[in-house]
Amino acid sequence: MRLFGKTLTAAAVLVMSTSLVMAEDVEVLHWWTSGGEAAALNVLKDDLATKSIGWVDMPVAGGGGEAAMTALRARVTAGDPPTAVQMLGFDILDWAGEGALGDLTSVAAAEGWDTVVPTALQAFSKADGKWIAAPVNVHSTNWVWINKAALDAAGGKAPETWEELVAVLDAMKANGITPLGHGGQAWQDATVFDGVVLGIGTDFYKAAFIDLDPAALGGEQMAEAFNRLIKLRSYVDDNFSGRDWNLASAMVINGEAGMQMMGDWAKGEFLKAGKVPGTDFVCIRFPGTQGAVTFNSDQFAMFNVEGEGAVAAQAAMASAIMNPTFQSAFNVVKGSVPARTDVPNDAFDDCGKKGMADLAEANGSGKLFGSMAHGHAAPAAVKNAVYDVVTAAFNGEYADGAAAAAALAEAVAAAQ
Amino acid sequence: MGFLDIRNVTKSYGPVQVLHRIDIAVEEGEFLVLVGPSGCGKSTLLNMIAGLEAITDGEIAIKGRVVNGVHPSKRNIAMVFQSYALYPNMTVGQNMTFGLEMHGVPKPERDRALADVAKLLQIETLLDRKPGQLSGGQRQRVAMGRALVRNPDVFLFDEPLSNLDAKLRVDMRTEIKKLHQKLKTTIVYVTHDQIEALTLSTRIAVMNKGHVQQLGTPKEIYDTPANLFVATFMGSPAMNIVPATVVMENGHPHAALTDADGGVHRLRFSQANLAAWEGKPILLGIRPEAITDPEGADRKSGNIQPFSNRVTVTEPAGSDTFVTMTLSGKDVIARMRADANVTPGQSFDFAINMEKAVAFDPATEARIPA
Amino acid sequence: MAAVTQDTAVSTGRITRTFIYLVLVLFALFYLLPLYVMGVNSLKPLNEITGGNMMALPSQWTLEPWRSAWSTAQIGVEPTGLKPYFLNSILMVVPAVAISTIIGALNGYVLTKWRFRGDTWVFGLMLFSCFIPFQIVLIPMAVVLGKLGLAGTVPGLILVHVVYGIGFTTLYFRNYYASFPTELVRAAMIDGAGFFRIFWRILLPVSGPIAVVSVIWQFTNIWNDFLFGVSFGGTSQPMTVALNNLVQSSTGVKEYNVHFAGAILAALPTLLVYIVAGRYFVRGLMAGSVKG
Amino acid sequence: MATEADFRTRLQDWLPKLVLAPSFAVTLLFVYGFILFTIVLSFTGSKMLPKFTWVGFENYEKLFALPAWNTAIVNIAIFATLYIVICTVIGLMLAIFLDQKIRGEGMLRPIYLYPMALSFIVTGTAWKWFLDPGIGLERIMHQWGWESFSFTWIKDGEMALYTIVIAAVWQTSGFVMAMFLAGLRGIDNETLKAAQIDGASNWQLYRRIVIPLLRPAFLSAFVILSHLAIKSYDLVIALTGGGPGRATEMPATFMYSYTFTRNQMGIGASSAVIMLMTIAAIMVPYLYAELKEKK
Repeated sequence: MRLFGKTLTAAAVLVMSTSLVMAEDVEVLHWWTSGGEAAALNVLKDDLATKSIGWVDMPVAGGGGEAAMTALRARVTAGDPPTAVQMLGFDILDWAGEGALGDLTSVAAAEGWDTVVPTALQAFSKADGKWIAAPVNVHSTNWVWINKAALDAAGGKAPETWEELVAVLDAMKANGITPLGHGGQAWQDATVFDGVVLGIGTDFYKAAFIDLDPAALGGEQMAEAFNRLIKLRSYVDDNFSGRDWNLASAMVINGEAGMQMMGDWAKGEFLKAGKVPGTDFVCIRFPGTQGAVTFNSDQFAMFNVEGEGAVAAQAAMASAIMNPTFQSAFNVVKGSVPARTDVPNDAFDDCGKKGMADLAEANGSGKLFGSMAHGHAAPAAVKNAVYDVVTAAFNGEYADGAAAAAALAEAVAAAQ
Repeated sequence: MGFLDIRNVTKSYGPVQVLHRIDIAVEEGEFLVLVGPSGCGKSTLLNMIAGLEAITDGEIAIKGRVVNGVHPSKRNIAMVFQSYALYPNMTVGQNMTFGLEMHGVPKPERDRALADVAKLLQIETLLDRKPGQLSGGQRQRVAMGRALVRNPDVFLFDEPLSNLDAKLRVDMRTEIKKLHQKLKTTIVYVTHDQIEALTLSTRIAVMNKGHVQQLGTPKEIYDTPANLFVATFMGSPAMNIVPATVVMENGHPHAALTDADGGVHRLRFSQANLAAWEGKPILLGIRPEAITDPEGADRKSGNIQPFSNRVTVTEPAGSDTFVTMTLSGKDVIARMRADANVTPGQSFDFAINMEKAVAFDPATEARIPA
Repeated sequence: MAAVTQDTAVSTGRITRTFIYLVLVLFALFYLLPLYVMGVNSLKPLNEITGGNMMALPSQWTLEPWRSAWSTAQIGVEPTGLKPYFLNSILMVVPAVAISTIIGALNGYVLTKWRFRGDTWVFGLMLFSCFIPFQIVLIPMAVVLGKLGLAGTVPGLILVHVVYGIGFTTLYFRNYYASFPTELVRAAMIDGAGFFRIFWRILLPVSGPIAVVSVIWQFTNIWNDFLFGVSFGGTSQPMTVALNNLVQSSTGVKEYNVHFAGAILAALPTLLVYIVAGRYFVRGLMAGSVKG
Repeated sequence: MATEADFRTRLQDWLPKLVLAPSFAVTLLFVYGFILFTIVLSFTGSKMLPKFTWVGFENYEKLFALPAWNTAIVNIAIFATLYIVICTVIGLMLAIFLDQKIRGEGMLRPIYLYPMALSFIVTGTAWKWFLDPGIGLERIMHQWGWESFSFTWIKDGEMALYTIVIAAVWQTSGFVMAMFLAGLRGIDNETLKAAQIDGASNWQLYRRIVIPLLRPAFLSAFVILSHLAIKSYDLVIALTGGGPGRATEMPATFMYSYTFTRNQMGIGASSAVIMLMTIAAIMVPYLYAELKEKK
């Protein structure tokens, strides 16, 4: 409880400082507009309201924040940035590079964020040793969601290796269902590909996607990864193109499809449909990636704001985001896991508990990597270059894996 | 100094000069008609008087006041447009009093002026209608009424009758003439119709290519056209122009012509100074009504010359019969009495009133003065 | 309608006429299709949509999706529905349409009745603004709005829409006024009316048809704009941005019936404008813009 | 020139220009200033926000080396051609048909026109559904008993572009119809009667007399359609999002994604410059001819 005490004192200090200067509003740009997410954000909003800090909402939904980022660019260019902006991975560092972000180091130091936030996450929350963003959650992306009934029909054993996965998929195909529920959108293709690459080897993933080593990107292992991706394409129905991910989840939920390779946000769909983890559906790590986690993390990047009151409100908001109670409440709803490792797991379900444990383990063993598909492995330009090749490969535009690997190396080089 | 003075006025659009040093003085109560083919600059000149177009050089004065640069509304003029330019959204009454309203004339006074003019033009019953509900003749009256209400120094008319059908045009022409005689206003009137010009005006300025070709009374213009252009433009059918050579016979200058069958005719000029042109070619101008059958010839004329020629076409037109023949290779029209016994293809005896003949210098196209 | 229903001198046989009617009705169905899909599915409960035929009529009619889209759906952190954003859009669209139409009318008036040297050049330059892709002006526009202190405000948004609307409105009015007799303007000048008085008393009263075209055009463009709204709307975001938030929400069950209801709600004003003023549209186009 | 121009007259001389001046100034800044800004940007190494580090033609070289840009160019060429031709043909046909003293014209006209009033943010979902084989047309046909019916264009990289053409035609052909209808109604009836007396059949009447007389409407339609085609963005995003894969990438979507989501503003700007040049190549001759004619 010592830790909590520390947080509370820091909060108390902040409350005092905010009451000294006039309390101001925080303006928040985000794309969490669906019911559950918005409800979770409301926890934060109400928390701030108790400190007399108003919440000015600026929601911009669509495409994982693409529209929001356009709006943000206009706001920053106009010299009128919002207080806090929901942001992913390298975008945060890019904005820090532009000198547009504020400094949360004093709050972070007072609350000891350095010790509780996983190091791999800190890479995106800090720039030049300064805290610039408050992480809200950690999504891990290398999950597979399997319909229990379909799995039982296909042998009942959750696959642990690539070969077992192929066997299960084949069995499902033989049983007359679509083995893989998938939506043909670039980021979904890339999410699957993250798992495939990580399954070939954690070192390989790091070399190819984190270090962007040309040899790894164009090499034989990458060719193998593309071959596996092309193999997975054969388990997808013809109507996959452009399908939203939640519709793919629905296919798994109602037994039309056997499994979906998707981040932990998919769990919400299963829960909302009244399905129970373990009995109706099974959550496993992408076969071959047990013990390793690719993640993405929603963070609130704090922009430079003018005036003492505004800065104080911003600090108070950052503090509130990092509050363990909020972290727990929000992530239970969102399906992700808290961005700090010291949050009690009581409120989480089995998959959530497993996710928290995996995160802690991967963090300890150095197998926690940013997800390429979700912009946490490489900057946007590289990410999109990877998207281009992965999507093309998934749609059968390359003769074989080797050709795709060569194209990937070339595209990444061009984007850097 | 006249009532309306146009002094050395020119107009250019960039390098193109459309009016060349126009110089006209209009007296009070005069009815000046500017006539000419389209593009001759007559409307431009009118617009410059109105102030609708800027004056490039020279000056225009109304009642002794130079009005260059003065806003149209401050020149105390009124204008009747070709399309009448009635405001489609206003009633006839509103149309007519709009100008007074703009000049801040109080309502009772406007109504009085309106009533007077409406009575004069007999359009009292139309005052509440919109222009769209009026016939062409009614619109014409309203347009004039709008000008009259203002009681301006000068009336400007821009081809006001050209949108009317033939019958109405003649009626309105008479009406305008009556109005002018009654009100004694000063009018500048633009038309391309030479009959309007001759019937209405007290003076005519015939214009072509930006120049005033001739300025004079209708009679001067008709009888002694300054040049070939004026001669052929004014009068209908147009004046016959025939190439001829001046020869001397008995000490008098004669015009030598060839008829349709190659026979040579010599017609004596009344104009003695043409002796100087002996042996030279000229253009002989004779109005159709100066070539008649012998019985129809002008008794008062002292110089009727007979000659015979073969007739090509006859055109009975009710009151007259027009006869076409060939003289010196040109078609020539003669005007006979309606009962003249003329047959196409036959030879016929004509009488030419050489007192009315004019001669032009073929090189300059100017009339050779007497 | 007299001017519009002026008949052609063409006469057609019975078979031809049947064929013509058939084609016309088929195309009408084609045009109505998306609206039908939206309408029908906005009146169904969600389970009927995910299970059933998208063309089928609801077996259980419900207005709940409409109520939800209007007043209770989650747009941001607050479950406000589209209602408050509707007002934002109105506050932005009405002044923007009015200002751009008036400026366009004045410009058209100057360019046809008060011609000066180089006026066609000025007009040509202004016209090109119709054809500029809006994505490219986003960043420089943000700089300018920031400098003016108008970023994220309704007046800022109005400014943007007026700026990129006057090209079109000027075009419309210019072509319309071009066929308006210049003699009327001259008559009014002689009558003593000044620049604004002529415009106000003589031209404006007869500008109805083209004003309708201009208003329809501007209203639909501005109402439907998303890019400027999301970038410069700040916290007073227009309806389109809210609709996008409703439809594009990243996670959670997609309530298609609510989405469709919301979409129709968002489109209602423009639909209304087309239906009410549409009959003047062809007349207005006839009165000039096509000749451009 | 004027010797005694009074103040009011001089003011009247200046007023028109004063009235026009703000619009002109605004256009200079917000259109030409911004175009200039974009051109400058395209020669810089801007990534996330504008940065004025000069890189010469590097962005253009990169741009034309990108397969996606070449796809976009090919796509816009196919799309624009089909879109303009089909819209014109349908618009003209509907206008001619509607002009035959049709009963219910008052009903049909708004139906044809209304798609122009709707943004694809509104109709996008409905279209996506309709074209989706699993939910839309294909499934309906199957449910209605036509089992062999297949319509999977939107899922097919080769054919997806044509679904965009369909939706685009849906949106604007009615508007084009209105322009042609206005043109038809503006044609002098006596001309048509004269042609009929000369013995022209209906077909000849339209081909030889009416359609040539509609030249201004054709030109207006061409200009409006071509600029809509080049600017088409909402449509693509709503229907295919540029997919399957990047099969339906268009210059407008390309430019947007490089400028705003890929943090390669320099390349985005260079693609914008190419787009502007294309638009100018179409518009400038048209404007020149039109304005010269009117002088």
